[in-house]
Amino acid sequence: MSLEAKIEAILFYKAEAVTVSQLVKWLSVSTEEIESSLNQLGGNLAERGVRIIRQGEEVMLGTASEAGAIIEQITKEELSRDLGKAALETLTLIIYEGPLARAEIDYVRGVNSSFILRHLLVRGLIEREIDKKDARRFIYRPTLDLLRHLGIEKVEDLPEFETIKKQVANFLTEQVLVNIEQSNEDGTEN
Amino acid sequence: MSLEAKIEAILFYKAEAVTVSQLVKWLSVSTEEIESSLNQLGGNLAERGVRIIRQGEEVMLGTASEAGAIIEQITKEELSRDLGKAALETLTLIIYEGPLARAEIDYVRGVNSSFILRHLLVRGLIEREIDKKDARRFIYRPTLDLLRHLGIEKVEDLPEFETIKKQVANFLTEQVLVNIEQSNEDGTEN
Amino acid sequence: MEENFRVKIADFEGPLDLLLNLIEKRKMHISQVSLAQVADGYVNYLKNQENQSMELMANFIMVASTLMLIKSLALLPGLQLSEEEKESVSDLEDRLKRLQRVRDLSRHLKERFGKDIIFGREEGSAPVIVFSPTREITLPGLFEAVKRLLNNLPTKEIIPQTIIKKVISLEEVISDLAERVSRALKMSFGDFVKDKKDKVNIIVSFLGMLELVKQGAINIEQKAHFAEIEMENKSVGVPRY
Repeated sequence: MSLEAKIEAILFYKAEAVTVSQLVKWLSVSTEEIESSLNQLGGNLAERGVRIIRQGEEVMLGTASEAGAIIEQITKEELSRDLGKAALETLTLIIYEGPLARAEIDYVRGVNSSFILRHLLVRGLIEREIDKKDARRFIYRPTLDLLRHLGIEKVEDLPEFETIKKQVANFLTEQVLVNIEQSNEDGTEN
Repeated sequence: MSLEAKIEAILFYKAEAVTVSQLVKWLSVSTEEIESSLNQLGGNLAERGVRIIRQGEEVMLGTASEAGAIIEQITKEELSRDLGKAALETLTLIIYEGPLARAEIDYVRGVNSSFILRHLLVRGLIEREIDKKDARRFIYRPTLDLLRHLGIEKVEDLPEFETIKKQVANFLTEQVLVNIEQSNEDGTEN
Repeated sequence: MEENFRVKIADFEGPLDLLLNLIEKRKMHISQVSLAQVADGYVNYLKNQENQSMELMANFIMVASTLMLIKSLALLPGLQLSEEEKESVSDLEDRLKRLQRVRDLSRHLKERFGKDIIFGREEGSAPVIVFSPTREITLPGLFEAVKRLLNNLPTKEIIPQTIIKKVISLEEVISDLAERVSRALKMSFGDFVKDKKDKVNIIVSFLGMLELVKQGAINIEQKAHFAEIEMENKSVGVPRY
């Protein structure tokens, strides 16, 4: 049985997000082999009813977005469709410019974002982890659930994604200093 | 999107077997078309990690039998692993405060708990039932096996049960207030 | 926004949202020029807010102080700004541009969210249930966990002290700025605002004074109090502020 088929079986069976390092461990192969098999699998599934969704280290299988309407007919799940303006803007920032700390989100939005971040965390649309560059704060990033709700298989499928990422990268090198000052001043995270 | 891909999406999504006549109904095509697409799908999946399993009128997807060993190994390993802080906290919340709906658990923890709940269910530590107050949602409670494992007969035997229950209950009644602030921030659509 | 004073502050998500709306309403690009033009509208808007929380107003007032700098600069090009002031001006511009970009991009999310959902497998497709406790699950272990949980319950956000401090020092900023402007103009602003306790009113007064300068309504030779200057001028009349 090919590595690709084994990965497919595991992802199907687990029915939830699995990390690349979990696959490495379970299948006793290198990260490179997993990555290349995931690529192959992704390519083979491109025209099928089931696709690979990927965000950072996490992968899962999901139905093709084109089949969304059909599944909606037969699902009993309660679907969430409503996103307010604050939620939309915060998610946009996190997807296109993320991962971001709260201080940076507050800075761009001009308001305190703790409630909206909490709301998005509870809905499972974003997740947070301790910032490796500054252990006193969290950084926020998109979840696979967010991608699922957007009907995209990876963040790069969003329009203008690459262009904006590049702009942000250029901008960030200039902004690093400002942001550090900002987070030192208002960096109380709860 | 091809009929075959649509069928694949449905079979992937559904946890249990689906009948050919259900597929006919959901996809508004003839039995013959379903049968021929199922054949095609069966052929295309022949070498993959996921296969079609057919018994009379019923079809479902399942992992390839060659993947059986690796999946068994993963299951064993998962079940022998520690729960970790987050899952332990969720479990404790359900023991002290249960039965609770997922929304309440998410609210207290401030993050989405669906994966953790699923994990606790699989391990037989909690069980769920339909909420009598709201049939669209489940409520979660500790299993009898868990109480027995802890050496207690009822949750009231837990250390400081009353005090802790009251603290969490207080927090949950404050929910209304905080939620209003959230929806104010979130709810403005323009 | 001058046309509609009844719009509530809660309709906007903070000062940048309000500013961006004011600029976009006039179909202008974000620049120091457009910011100077909407400064009055912004402050007027603030003036008509009642019963707002300290934190909410604090955010708006901080931006107002930067707008005053921008407007002063637009009217008095010779005005010297400190490094910090220069930075706060370009900072405000940058933030607005970023917010505008985020807002433009957010339509991609709005168009897609909840439309063609990708589904994972249905719940219930979970593996067989086997009771498998771990060694962490003991009464003391659970007690520890519940303590941790209680400690981590979110609390209401407290206004960061820094914001309050910044707002309090705003009065100093204004009087300092007024002094520099008046040195340039040979007049005093201090007496004009001496009976005004409300920070927003002081800002409004300051912008009002700048407006009078712009309209040529103030005799800059005159060394008297503002009120007297005002009376001397028939064409403008009493400031609406």
